[in-house]
Amino acid sequence: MTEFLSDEMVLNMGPHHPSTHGVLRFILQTDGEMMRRAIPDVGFLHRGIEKIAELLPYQAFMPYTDRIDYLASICCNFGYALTVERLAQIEVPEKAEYLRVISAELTRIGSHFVGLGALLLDLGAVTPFVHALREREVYNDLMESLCGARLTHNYVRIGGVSYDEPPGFREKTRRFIDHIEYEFLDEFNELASFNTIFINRMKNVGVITAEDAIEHSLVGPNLRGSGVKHDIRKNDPYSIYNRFNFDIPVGHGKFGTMGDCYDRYWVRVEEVMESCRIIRQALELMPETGPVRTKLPRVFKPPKGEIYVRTECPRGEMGFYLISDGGKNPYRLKIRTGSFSAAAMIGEVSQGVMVADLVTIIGSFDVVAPEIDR
Amino acid sequence: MTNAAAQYFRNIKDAVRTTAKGMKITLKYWLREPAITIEYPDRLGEGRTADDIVQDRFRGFLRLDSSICIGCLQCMKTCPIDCILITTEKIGEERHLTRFDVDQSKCMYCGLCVEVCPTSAITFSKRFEGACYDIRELCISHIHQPAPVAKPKAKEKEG
Amino acid sequence: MHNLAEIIYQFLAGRFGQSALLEPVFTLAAYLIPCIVALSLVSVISGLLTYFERKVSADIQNRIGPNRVGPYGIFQFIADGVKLLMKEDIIPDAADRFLFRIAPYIVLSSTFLAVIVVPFGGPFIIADLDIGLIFIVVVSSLVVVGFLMSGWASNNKWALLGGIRSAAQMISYEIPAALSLLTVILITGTFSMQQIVMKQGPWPWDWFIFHNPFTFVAFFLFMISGLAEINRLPFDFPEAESELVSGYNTEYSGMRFGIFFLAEFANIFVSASITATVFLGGGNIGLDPYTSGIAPQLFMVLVFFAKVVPLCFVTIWVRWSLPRLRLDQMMSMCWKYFIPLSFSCLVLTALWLLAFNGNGVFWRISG
Amino acid sequence: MKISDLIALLKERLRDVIVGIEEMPNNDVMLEIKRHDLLPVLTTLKKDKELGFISFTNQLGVDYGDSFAVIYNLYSFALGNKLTVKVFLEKDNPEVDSVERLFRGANWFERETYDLLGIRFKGHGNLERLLLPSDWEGYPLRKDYVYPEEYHGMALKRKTLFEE
Repeated sequence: MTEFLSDEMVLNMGPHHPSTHGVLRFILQTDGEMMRRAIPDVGFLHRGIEKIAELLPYQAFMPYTDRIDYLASICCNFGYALTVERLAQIEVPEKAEYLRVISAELTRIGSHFVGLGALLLDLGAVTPFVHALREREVYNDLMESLCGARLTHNYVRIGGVSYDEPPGFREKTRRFIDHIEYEFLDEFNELASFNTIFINRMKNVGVITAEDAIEHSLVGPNLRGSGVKHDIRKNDPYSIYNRFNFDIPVGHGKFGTMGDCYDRYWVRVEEVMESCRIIRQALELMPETGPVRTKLPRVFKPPKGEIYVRTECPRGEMGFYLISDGGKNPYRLKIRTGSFSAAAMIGEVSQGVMVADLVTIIGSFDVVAPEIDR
Repeated sequence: MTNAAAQYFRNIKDAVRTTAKGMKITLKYWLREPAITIEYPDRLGEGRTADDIVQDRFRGFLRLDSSICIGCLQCMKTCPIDCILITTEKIGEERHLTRFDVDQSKCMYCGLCVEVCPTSAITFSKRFEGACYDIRELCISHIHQPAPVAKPKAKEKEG
Repeated sequence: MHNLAEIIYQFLAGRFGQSALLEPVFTLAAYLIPCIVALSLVSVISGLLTYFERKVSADIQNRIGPNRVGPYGIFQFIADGVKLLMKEDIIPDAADRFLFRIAPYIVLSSTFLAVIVVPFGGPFIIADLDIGLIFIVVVSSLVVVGFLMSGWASNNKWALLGGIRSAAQMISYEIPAALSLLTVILITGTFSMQQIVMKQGPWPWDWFIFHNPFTFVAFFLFMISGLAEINRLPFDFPEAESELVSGYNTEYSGMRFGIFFLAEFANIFVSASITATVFLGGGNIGLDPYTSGIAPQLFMVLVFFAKVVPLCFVTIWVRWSLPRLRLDQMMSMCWKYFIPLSFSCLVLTALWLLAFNGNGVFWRISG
Repeated sequence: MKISDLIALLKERLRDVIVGIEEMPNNDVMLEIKRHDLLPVLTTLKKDKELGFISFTNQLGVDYGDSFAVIYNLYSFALGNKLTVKVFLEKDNPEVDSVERLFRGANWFERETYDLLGIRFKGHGNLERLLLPSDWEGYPLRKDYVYPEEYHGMALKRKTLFEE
């Protein structure tokens, strides 16, 4: 009887809802516009990538890492290649390292553009989204000229990268990041980030304290948005990131409380600028010529052992726990992704907010459904 | 009290100012910026085809040069999703390729087969328009009648 | 009172002669003809507005927009209409079929009722009611009934939320909209739309927007609350596609959805024409709308549309520039900012009229 | 902190419970403990002022054939060190204490491990399948898992086009 008397309404948000960023489902318990709870229901995009890894040789798994986070496929390639290389102690040529860093940082820019744009789209601002995607199109062309694919790049190989830079790549990349840093972001901020309506929608919504963020295993921009200065590229440098000079942007309550949606958003905007800085330095330092790939035996068998390698992906730290039994397939590969803990966190922070705020919170975490489900 | 009143009017001012700024930008785009859309597929411009709008390294449909294929089956073995099927038969003295099918509906264009090919017999074309009415049309046979395999040169065999 | 119906009636009576038998036929024709003409005109205008909106948004976003049907894609809206007509009309099983069916017509008819008192310039007004402005305010709030109906009848929680949101929003924004219109009524002393047009002049300093500083503010207040009244971004809560899927029209398909769509764009036109009439002098070119010849009368129509089209553009432009507010922010914006401001505009205009003997800022120029 | 120092520190703090401790590649330490020690050890690791492994970065289950294992990856902001904690479980009764109360972020990780490997976590508030449908049979990441042919009448494998 109480069931009927309560004011609660159960709303089914997703899996095909416009603002759930892929196939993500939330079961909302609402009281009119106010929400009591949002229970995330994930798994619609579960493809069993970890099982596939056990069935495939080490090199053949590389294309599948593209599909972990399709918006930032190079970062996933990079993490996996790094894991295998560290386990098998493979040296990577100097030039390949630079190409990896440049492409990974370009991917970070491209991925953040989708994240920022999609958040704005969820808040009803269509034009900034299209403008962000317009710039992502330039990035897509750059990556296409580098490796031949626009979305699932599959560029990084164990022991190097698949292609050397095409002619004119440096010039085009430099022009792209100059445009992003000096022109596009200013305009984007004026159009969207500093708009009063946008700020009011974002500030003091979905506040996560630093302790909570650590407690819930948040990573990447979501963790930094809460004011924790932690970036794998700085704190546990991999590849050649220690050669570059860059800052870790953290949230500091730019307009509201520290750790609100606006901080998470703003951290991403600043990360785009930092990525531009890294790319600019890498383009300066990158050797003109040189090998880009170490030859591996056709049947590649890393030594027996276990290793956990973390890399900084656009959605936070991506960890690969690899167990090798000395065979030609991985024995077990666990992929820890940023969106996974972020999706769990959405349910926690969305208690007692409005339905419209849930959309903001989902967008501000920048979750990508395949990365949650893998 | 005065603080609150000042805040009240500052809110109005801020809202008007930032809205005006944003609208100025959109107005600028409306009046000035040209469209960047490529009118695929029928208005690509003079003499341009779909192949011209993709970059040189574009990973499109797989293409086989059967005259230099040595039938080593490396591409078939390395393919993560088994979308290549090759059979060879010994007809007379020589090995012949009797079948070289690529299931383009399954292919994920990862490029592992192209990288592994010792003679660059299998390469990417720039073709990407694969829409068809029957999925079986996407299973492309590259060999229609048995063709003798090329002799591997000694040097390439090592690599 | 002069209006189109009377002119037609007199024309018919003159042509066919007076008789008791024909009189009801004439009356019917006199009222039906302008209605049909105006309504089809408004339908075409709102169709063109959809084209306009798509083209403007495309330009803002570096796209091309509709470009395949007709020159520059101008007939895209006709193709869309035909497509919607041919679509299957799906009514959900659990829906309240009767309410579900009539809801779009209620929305559309309340929009078109408002067109009756819109002066298109010159004598072209279907009925110049004495209570014209009040009539518009009253009729436009009927839309809420349609939205609530469609939200409820769909038997879909998202649609219901959209319907409730629209009720909350439109009833709230009715107040600032009506109050800012009242500032002009203080000056004119009449509700008749034609009278309001005639009391202004052809030049900008004759318009009520520049009558005094408070009508200037009231103009913007009306513009913005008009946006809320017609559910346009940043106030498109009843639809809010990223929150409520598609709000009240989630379950609608085919031409029923098309009718909602048509009503939305007709609303833009109506809102713009009210603004143009009340604040920007409508089709006034300094001549009497009834006695001058047909050429000046048509020029009046041209002037009227020259004012309406930019206002429609502003509505569209705002939509493609701004994000959406949140429901509670929209409410607090209404009750904390719009209603106090419009009230003070009303009172201050009254004081202004008292202090300056009913004259505006530019009374010396405008005479 | 250097790896050797960390090993010494851990040996001092957790003298009685360590089954094995060794260096792992990539600057990591592998700490092996017994099943019933898991919760106290992780509590010490987290609460100890000097260690401060407050960040729960990863958790996974492994099927080693003759036994299961649960592996926890922790990170200490204070030390800047990673730590891998490993617990072996028996094949026939894979059950271990839940650390969900200790690290709130472990909630979904444990659900996922339960989902894919069938390792049960004692004391977990909501131990249900996370990724797979709730009526899915078997635990896919186990080595003896047999891939089903169909699910509710839907074929799970597409016939290859080569068979034509």
